[in-house]
Amino acid sequence: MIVSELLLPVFVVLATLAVGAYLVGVIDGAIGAALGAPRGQSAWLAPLTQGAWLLTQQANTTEAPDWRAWRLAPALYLALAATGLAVVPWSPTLIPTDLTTSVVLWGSVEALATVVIFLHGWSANTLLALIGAYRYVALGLSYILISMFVLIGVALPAESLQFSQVVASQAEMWNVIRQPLGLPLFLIVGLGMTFWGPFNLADSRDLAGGTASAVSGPPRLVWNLARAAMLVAFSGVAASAFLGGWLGPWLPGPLWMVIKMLVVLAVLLLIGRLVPRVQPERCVTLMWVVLLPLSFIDLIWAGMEALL
Amino acid sequence: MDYPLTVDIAFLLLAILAVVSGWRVFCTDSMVRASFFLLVSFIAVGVIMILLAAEYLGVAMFFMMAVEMMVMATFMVMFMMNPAGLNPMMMVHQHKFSIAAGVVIFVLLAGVALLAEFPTNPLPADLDPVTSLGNELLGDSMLIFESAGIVLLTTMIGVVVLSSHRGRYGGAHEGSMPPGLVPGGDPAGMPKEDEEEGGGHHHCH
Amino acid sequence: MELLTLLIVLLVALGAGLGVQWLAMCHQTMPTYPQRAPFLGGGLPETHAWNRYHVRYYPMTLLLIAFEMEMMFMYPWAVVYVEQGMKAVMEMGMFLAILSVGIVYGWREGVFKWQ
Amino acid sequence: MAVSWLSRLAARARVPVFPALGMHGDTILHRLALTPGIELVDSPRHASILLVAGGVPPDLHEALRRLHDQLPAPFATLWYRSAPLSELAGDLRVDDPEALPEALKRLHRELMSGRRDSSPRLLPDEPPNPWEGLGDDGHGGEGMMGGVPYGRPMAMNMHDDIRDGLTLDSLTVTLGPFLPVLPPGLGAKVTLQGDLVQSWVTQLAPYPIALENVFHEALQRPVPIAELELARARHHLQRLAFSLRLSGLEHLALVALRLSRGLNVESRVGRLHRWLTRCGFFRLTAAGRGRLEAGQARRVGGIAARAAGLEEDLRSRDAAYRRLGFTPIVQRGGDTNARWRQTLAEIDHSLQLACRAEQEDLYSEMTEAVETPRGPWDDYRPEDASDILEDLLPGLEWDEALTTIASLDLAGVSEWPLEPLSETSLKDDEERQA
Repeated sequence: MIVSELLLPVFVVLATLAVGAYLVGVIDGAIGAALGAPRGQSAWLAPLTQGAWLLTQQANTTEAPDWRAWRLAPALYLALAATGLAVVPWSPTLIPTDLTTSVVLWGSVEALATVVIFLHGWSANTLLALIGAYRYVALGLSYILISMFVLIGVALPAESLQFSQVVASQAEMWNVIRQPLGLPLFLIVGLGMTFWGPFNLADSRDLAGGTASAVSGPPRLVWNLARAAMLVAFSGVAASAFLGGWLGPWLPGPLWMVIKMLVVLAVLLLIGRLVPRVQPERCVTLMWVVLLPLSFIDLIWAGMEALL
Repeated sequence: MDYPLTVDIAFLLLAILAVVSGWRVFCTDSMVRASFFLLVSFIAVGVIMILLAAEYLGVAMFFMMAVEMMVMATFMVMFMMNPAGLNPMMMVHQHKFSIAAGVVIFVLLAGVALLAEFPTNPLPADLDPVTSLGNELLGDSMLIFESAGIVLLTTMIGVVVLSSHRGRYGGAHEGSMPPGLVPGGDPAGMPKEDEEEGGGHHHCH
Repeated sequence: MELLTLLIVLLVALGAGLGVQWLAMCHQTMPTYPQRAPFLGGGLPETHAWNRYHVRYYPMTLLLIAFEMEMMFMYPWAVVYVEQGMKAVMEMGMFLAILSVGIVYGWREGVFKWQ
Repeated sequence: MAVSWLSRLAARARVPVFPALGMHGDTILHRLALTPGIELVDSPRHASILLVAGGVPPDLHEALRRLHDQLPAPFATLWYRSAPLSELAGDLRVDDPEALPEALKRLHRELMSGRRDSSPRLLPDEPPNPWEGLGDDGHGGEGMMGGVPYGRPMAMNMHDDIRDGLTLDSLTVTLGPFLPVLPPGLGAKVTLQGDLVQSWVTQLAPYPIALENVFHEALQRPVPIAELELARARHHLQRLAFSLRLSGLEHLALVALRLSRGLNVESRVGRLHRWLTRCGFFRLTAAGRGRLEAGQARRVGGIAARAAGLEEDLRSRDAAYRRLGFTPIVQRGGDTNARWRQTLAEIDHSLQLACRAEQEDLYSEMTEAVETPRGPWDDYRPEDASDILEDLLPGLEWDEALTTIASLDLAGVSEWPLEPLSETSLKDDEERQA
């Protein structure tokens, strides 16, 4: 009883987080190599060697950082990723945290991520990290509304705020077909909350690494790990909300989830490499003026569809 | 009422966390830390709400407060001197008055908690708080709900009017002049006399 | 039980994140002052970076708070939407229309541009 | 045991290299970017090797020492065609571009296995201002904003804001000369309010750029137009690659670099241009900012001038070019966007000219002046124009400011031609590594 209800879910979540974060590194490396990055060692080994190097490197500090916040921020970001992944259902029976409001809980993970990323840049007390932190706030406060609209859209046909119900409601047709605007918009949210690719405003190259520009060694390792873990958590949520979660023929439910998560991850990482970084001011305008109205349309579409 | 002992323990720990982080808000020097201590306090209260079976309100509390405290932090940093508290400072004023007020309010609230007779009104087992909240919004409270919409619209417009420096056609210091109907022409939609007196000025920049 | 699972997952992740940082750093000496100076490509700052930071998008944040407040009503609404049918459509349509006016007005006044 | 296992794994990692560029050091970066097993990083905190490429003028040695000390241990310094600082005289120096990647990897392996000690710190371990035990609370601060808490004063309100009139604190910093997102050698004193550049004073002009020898020869005697045009296209492609990397399009930057390395008259940039348009580079990243006035554009010359609508190109005075039907391409607008469109159009144009010139075996005929990729070289070499940044950048957000700088070719032209790298083809390089 305690094994099936407590230990198994905890193990599933943590193992997915660890393996998933590693796979993010592998897939990203493979995509990079396919797009023409110089081929060095195998993509399977690269994340491990990079991690090992970071573990042996000295952890840098700045002149007067906010110590506690600086060290807490990467760990908190990792904890948020774990929380996010915990609400993802793996099968009708294996659901780590089946709260009746798990959709809203995921929303609050998104909101708290903004706080944590801001804190990471703020507490270093250096110029480039500070700019990165404030840029991220602009982005984080812009994507949150889009995410709310899109997720409310998937809650409509499910008549529930529970991810397990959302998945169950897709038995006839997946939301990705039923609400065609939903998944693209949600993927943009995902790139935003992990500040990946086009929305890498926080840790961008023009800021010499932004919020991570002053960290090195183990804190940087945890930060990179947490970012990858957040991508994994996000792909889990996206797979449950739009791709029918555990539903699928022949294979067992959890396996379907793994396949769908990998697909979402690959798409996210591909977009991350193909699209240039958006200028912060353009990004905010884009979010509010183009994507927010689109998410309105998505909600109206979902509403019409649910009533018919 | 039967619930496991762990709930009691959790409640106590969370209550202590809420109070302690609430207290830390006033003795930290950094505006950012103060904002996020307040956030921690609210999160602790949110978890207590979840324990009280108000699941939606609890989770909504995390959500709302995360955004709100983030915005508050950016504004506090903008407008307070020494925002990171590099030099220690005292953020509390009117000590005697505030201590007295705090004690009085605590006594009053504690009195209510201890002395009031709470009705024993057990919830039906199949009650779904979120659904009943939704039905309430579409039932008796609809008028309140819609007026809240109007109030929020007023808030938004107020916010834009008060804080936006930039007008429809550029910064306020440039007079936010509309562009001409032909390139380089006089501002469109202006009364005649304005055009004469402002025209030359407009061409300067 | 669900909350307990969540709590354990959260604590383990947090602990692992802190532990990795702490383990590696507990026997490390403090970096020198020149190493700790902010990286500016060989340049130097005159002051601490913490300042009254001029956030350029502040009207947007205020607009967001107003909007988000209202969005929280939408979650319970979504749950009863199918049950209530057209009534829910009308109510929320009206509510959203009112608030869209706010966004359109803000956009017209250039709120989403850097101030 | 566990530690040795960890360091053996770490030794196999891609070597994170932070480049500090001296004179003409950027050419080696184009090569390193395409070398497997080497990673060029943006911040010295992310590096295990500091690569000083090219001679660093003595007045920048102090900045180089500061940069050197900012790498976290364990790290090493490698000097490529550059004399080590006197304190580091024993450091490894490599002059052969062929041997550089292997030297970098060996250095990293030695560091990880502990066979080489971390480079010593050069500057004394002292805070910028003494603070310990001083001030009201022993941390150097006085009162609300005064003193030097933890060694530095606090940012104070010095400047009125240029946009919305809210006067909050401004930050003044000196940037460069080794900031990898700026042109090599450029140093500036910058005041920021929020992320907005409030004022920009160029303190160190970027290093003069070395052009390929063919441009120098063109002033002495007629040279094949095909060669001239290919060299021009190469220069622009390398600039484009820098900007693409800055905007997060690593793979397209590599495409541009590969194109520039194997450039011949058959090469075309149409595909690169299409990719750039499709991925939204022109709309999302290089959106119209940093607009040059006609006077500024004329001063910068070259692409910047033609992107601003000035039809100035010395090539149209050359009879041989006229025979090829050359007319300068111009854009309107003169902003970042127009400059990149102009660059791509000119690369394409150069390649077409080169193709036709090779068929007809045409030589340039005018030797008193030549249009270099940097601008017209008639009586004078194109001069450094980095002081126009002082008028151009204030009011721009950080990202906009940097994309603007990247789109401008501001450095003067060096009197020495580019030293040709011994050109083994790129294919060999990559095959050998694999």
